[in-house]
Amino acid sequence: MKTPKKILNEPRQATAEMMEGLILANDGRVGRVEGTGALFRTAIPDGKVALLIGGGSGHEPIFGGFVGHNLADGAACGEVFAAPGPDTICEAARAVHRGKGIIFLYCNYAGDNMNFDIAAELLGDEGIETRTIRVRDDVAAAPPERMDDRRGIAGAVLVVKVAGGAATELKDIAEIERIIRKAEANVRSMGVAVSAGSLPETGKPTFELGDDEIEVGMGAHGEAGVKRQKMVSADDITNQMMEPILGDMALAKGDEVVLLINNLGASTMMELLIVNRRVRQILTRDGIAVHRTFIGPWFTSQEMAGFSISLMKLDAELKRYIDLPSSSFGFSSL
Amino acid sequence: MKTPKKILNEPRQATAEMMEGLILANDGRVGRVEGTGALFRTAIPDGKVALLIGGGSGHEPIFGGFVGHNLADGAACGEVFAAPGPDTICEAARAVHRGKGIIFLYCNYAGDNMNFDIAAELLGDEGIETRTIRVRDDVAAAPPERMDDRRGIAGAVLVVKVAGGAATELKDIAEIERIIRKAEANVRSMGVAVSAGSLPETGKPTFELGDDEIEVGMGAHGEAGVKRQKMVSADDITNQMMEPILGDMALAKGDEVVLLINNLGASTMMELLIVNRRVRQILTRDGIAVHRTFIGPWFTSQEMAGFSISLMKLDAELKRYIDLPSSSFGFSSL
Amino acid sequence: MTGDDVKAMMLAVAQAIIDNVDVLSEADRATGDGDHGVGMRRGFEAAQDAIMALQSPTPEQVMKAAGTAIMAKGGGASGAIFGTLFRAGSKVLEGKDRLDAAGFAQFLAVASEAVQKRGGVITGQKTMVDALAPAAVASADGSSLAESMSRAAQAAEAGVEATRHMLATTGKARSLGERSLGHIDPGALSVSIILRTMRDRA
Amino acid sequence: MTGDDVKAMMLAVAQAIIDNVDVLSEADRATGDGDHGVGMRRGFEAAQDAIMALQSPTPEQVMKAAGTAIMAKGGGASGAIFGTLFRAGSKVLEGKDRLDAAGFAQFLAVASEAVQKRGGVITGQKTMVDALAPAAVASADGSSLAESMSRAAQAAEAGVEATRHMLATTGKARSLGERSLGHIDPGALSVSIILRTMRDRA
Ligand SMILES: Nc1ncnc2c1ncn2[C@@H]1O[C@H](COP(=O)(O)OP(=O)(O)O)[C@@H](O)[C@H]1O
Ligand SMILES: Nc1ncnc2c1ncn2[C@@H]1O[C@H](COP(=O)(O)OP(=O)(O)O)[C@@H](O)[C@H]1O
Ligand SMILES: [Mg+2]
Ligand SMILES: [Mg+2]
Ligand SMILES: [Mg+2]
Ligand SMILES: [Mg+2]
Repeated sequence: MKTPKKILNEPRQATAEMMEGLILANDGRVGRVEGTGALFRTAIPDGKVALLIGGGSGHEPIFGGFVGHNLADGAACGEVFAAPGPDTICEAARAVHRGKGIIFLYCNYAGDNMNFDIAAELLGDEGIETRTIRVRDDVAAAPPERMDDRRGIAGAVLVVKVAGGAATELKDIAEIERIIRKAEANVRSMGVAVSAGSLPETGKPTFELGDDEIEVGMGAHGEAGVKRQKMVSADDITNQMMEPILGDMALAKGDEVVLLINNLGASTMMELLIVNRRVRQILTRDGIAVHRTFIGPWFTSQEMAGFSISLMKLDAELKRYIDLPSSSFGFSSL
Repeated sequence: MKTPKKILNEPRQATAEMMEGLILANDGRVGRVEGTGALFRTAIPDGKVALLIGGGSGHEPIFGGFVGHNLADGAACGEVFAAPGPDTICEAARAVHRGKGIIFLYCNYAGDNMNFDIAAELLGDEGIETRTIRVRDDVAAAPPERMDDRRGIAGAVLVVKVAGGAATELKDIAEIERIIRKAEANVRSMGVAVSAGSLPETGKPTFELGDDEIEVGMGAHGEAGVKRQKMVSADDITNQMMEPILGDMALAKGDEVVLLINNLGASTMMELLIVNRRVRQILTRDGIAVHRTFIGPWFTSQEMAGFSISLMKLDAELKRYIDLPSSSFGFSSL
Repeated sequence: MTGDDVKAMMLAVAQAIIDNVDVLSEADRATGDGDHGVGMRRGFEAAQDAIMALQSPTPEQVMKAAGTAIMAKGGGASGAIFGTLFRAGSKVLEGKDRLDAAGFAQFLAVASEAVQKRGGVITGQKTMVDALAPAAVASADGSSLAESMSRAAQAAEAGVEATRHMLATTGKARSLGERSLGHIDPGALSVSIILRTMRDRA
Repeated sequence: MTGDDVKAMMLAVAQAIIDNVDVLSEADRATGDGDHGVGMRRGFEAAQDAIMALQSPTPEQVMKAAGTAIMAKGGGASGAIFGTLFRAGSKVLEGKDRLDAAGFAQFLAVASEAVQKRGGVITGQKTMVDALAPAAVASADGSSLAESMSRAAQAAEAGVEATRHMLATTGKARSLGERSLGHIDPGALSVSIILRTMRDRA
């Protein structure tokens, strides 16, 4: 096992220093509750339904980098690969609340679920209304009958994009919730790992993979996938990922999707574009149109090499929010 | 030497397949001259002075991913780490020309210089006017007396940003050229490599670095830097990079800069944010204000781990073009 | 056990967790994301600080301070779970100035129930519950605090071993399926370390 | 040498470059970006195709087709440089139906001058010019084409060795400074392979 080389100061301070750097990188647009991982947009209008996202750190730029215009109002960020504690979530919630309730949007992991639930209980005691939506897009994690066992991975980027637009344009929390739930219900993803990422604090890769092996279905923290196998071609890998994704979606000829290919960290854009070529061949074969394509490192797993493919089935309403201009430190689109 | 694992089909087809994937990812906004690396924006207005960028592939998303609104009108892309040939450049030039001349903006490398010069001669014979601006931002490559020996690295992203805005808003090629030259003259960069990237076609890393070594000043193709040394802390590395950058710029208290930290490929955003923290401490010490910060993988060197820091000194004119909304597959800002 | 004894015991418990940071992370590397040790260390370092700050505390105050600190600083699944364990358990000690065998058994029983509720799990799912629940049951049979703790520690240790043969059906290990077999659950190991340290101080 | 002989010779030259793809890339890995072999292969594969398509060509046509193909498909510094070499050199062969000793020497002299102009370099900067320029000079002394080619090949080989002791002051090797010492220039090695193959076919 080769120790990964990382550009850090004191490893135990990595998350705290990263937060400092992130706030500075926002050049005034994002603040944080001093000493915590609770981030908030500095320009949230009064009377806005707030959108709070969050989760463990180590996946940068998500979650903190998605606080911005037509995106999240705040983020509760934990330590690397560890959900934020209820205190952090409550601080973030209080910082973004504008009297109209808060939507919690996060990925479906035991740690996040428990901590956000505890926070929701505490906030409820303070009279702050919260609604909870959990992203469960990873088709590799469980069969459709066990939706609640599915992890949230990079499809969350698309859900946050839709949610950010809806929570900006609409006033009614129930209506906003309905749209976000639709976005969540319409997105499917699957990942593959080519090499492992490592934790700054332990200096160790989160899993071991042979020099010629890949793991199809790997999760965003190195959770086991559906199959460990020998390295194959880009087209083969893509075929293997698209089949379960499409098999899990009710797509018909003529349907439109938004496509996101997420770099887990160390893969090259070149590789992902080659994957995109194959994805499009498959979608064209099935008569499915791509309305828009996003390719980049948004939901990373430290320096893991690999990627995930996400598709969200669109209708006119979702398309509208996907197309809204949005802007944050980590994700902008016009 | 461990063979890098890459997600490819036939390695010799990597660039061609990548181009296909890139065009598809643009969802209609960018086309290419069939079978070449000559890319063009599909919506270039008549009478516009055209901005053509280009260089070797392997640095994705630059250059092809920077064709877009308020950015480049076209890109001439070569094979991995190889300047495009004159044919490709001429094809791209013809595709973007709208009768008002073309500005060639590319990085200062022998290969690029020769191939773009040959193309300029051939286009001149056809009556197409070209102007050439070469980015020479890498302070590690040569002392200021030998500006023309300096390589172009990630500072090019900022120059392209300014150039794209100027070439969209202004009509006079000389005026556009003046602004781009100012942007180029005002930008300084320096890189550091933590581990090597590799060429898809050879499957080999472009250099070897010990398990505990880094190379300060490393170029974007693995060209030697100023110093090979033992791994040190993020703050130390940043200090070592900021000193030559600042030493090369005439910055005074109260000056404003735009800051870009470029991921060479496999570094984590977490590391770069920790670097950003230190960069800002240093700039604050010197009384220099950061107008805007960009951090991300825009000018990569395949899966090289490491990063570069770029600063561009701003005046009101440059600030205006840095702040213009821009949008392309690989770089968007609002 | 007086409140000060409980304080001393819990400081030792926290130290034991901190000392085992690598063992716990390594166990999590096999089935999860490799951070269980560092997460527990964060929580229990905060617990140490919180407990140290207490002057002549009651047993309830010690346990509650520990749980609150762990929940706030631990993060992840373990922060919520182990925070819940100590916070929920502390409630049964309310108004008591000593921790005795019955109190300890009740503490574990309530803690185990609260954790299962919070986590939405029962025994057999390869979690820390598989160490905690049998420990709670076993501790009820003790005729002294020392015996209760000893039985609890022994049951927890057996519980850790039992997780080796369980298929994970929750948490990050879930997706391993068959591949989770042969590995112990890191959270269960933490429970065992906690109870073993309590026993040694009883 | 007839046009067809030149055609056969240049096909062999191209093959020799293609066969040395790894040697050339490896040399570039030491001082540059490791792609010299693959770039030269791209250029010379295109040259093969272009030359093959020529029916009873003149020597000029062969050289020009090679240079044009290399410039179009090679890319990088070497595409422009080696493209220029053959394209510029071909001009002196205009109107000649045979390649002879004088023509070959002129070819190299003009090619060398054009390359230096295009690259903005002179000898001593650790480039392919350090093989090409001495080869051009040496070839002038040949009394037969075979002897010209043999002298050129020998001088180029010596030139390659000489680059080992030069500091790079242009191209990607420039920034190596002192560290470029001890390594040969990959482009010079290409020149030597080209001339050696010509000699073997003379
Ligand atoms: N739903 C749950 N209920 C009870 N315990 C759980 C649950 N999910 C996980 N755990 C416990 O938490 C441990 C993992 O803790 P840790 O590694 O800190 O959390 P994370 O999964 O967030 O990285 C597991 O070994 C298991 O014992
Ligand atoms: N300015 C120049 N003039 C002449 N030859 C040059 C020049 N720059 C580079 N070369 C030659 O090109 C070779 C490198 O070719 P190659 O690796 O294909 O190009 P690149 O530097 O674009 O990767 C060098 O070894 C050198 O001989
Ligand atoms: Mg974790
Ligand atoms: Mg090259
Ligand atoms: Mg864990
Ligand atoms: Mg090269």
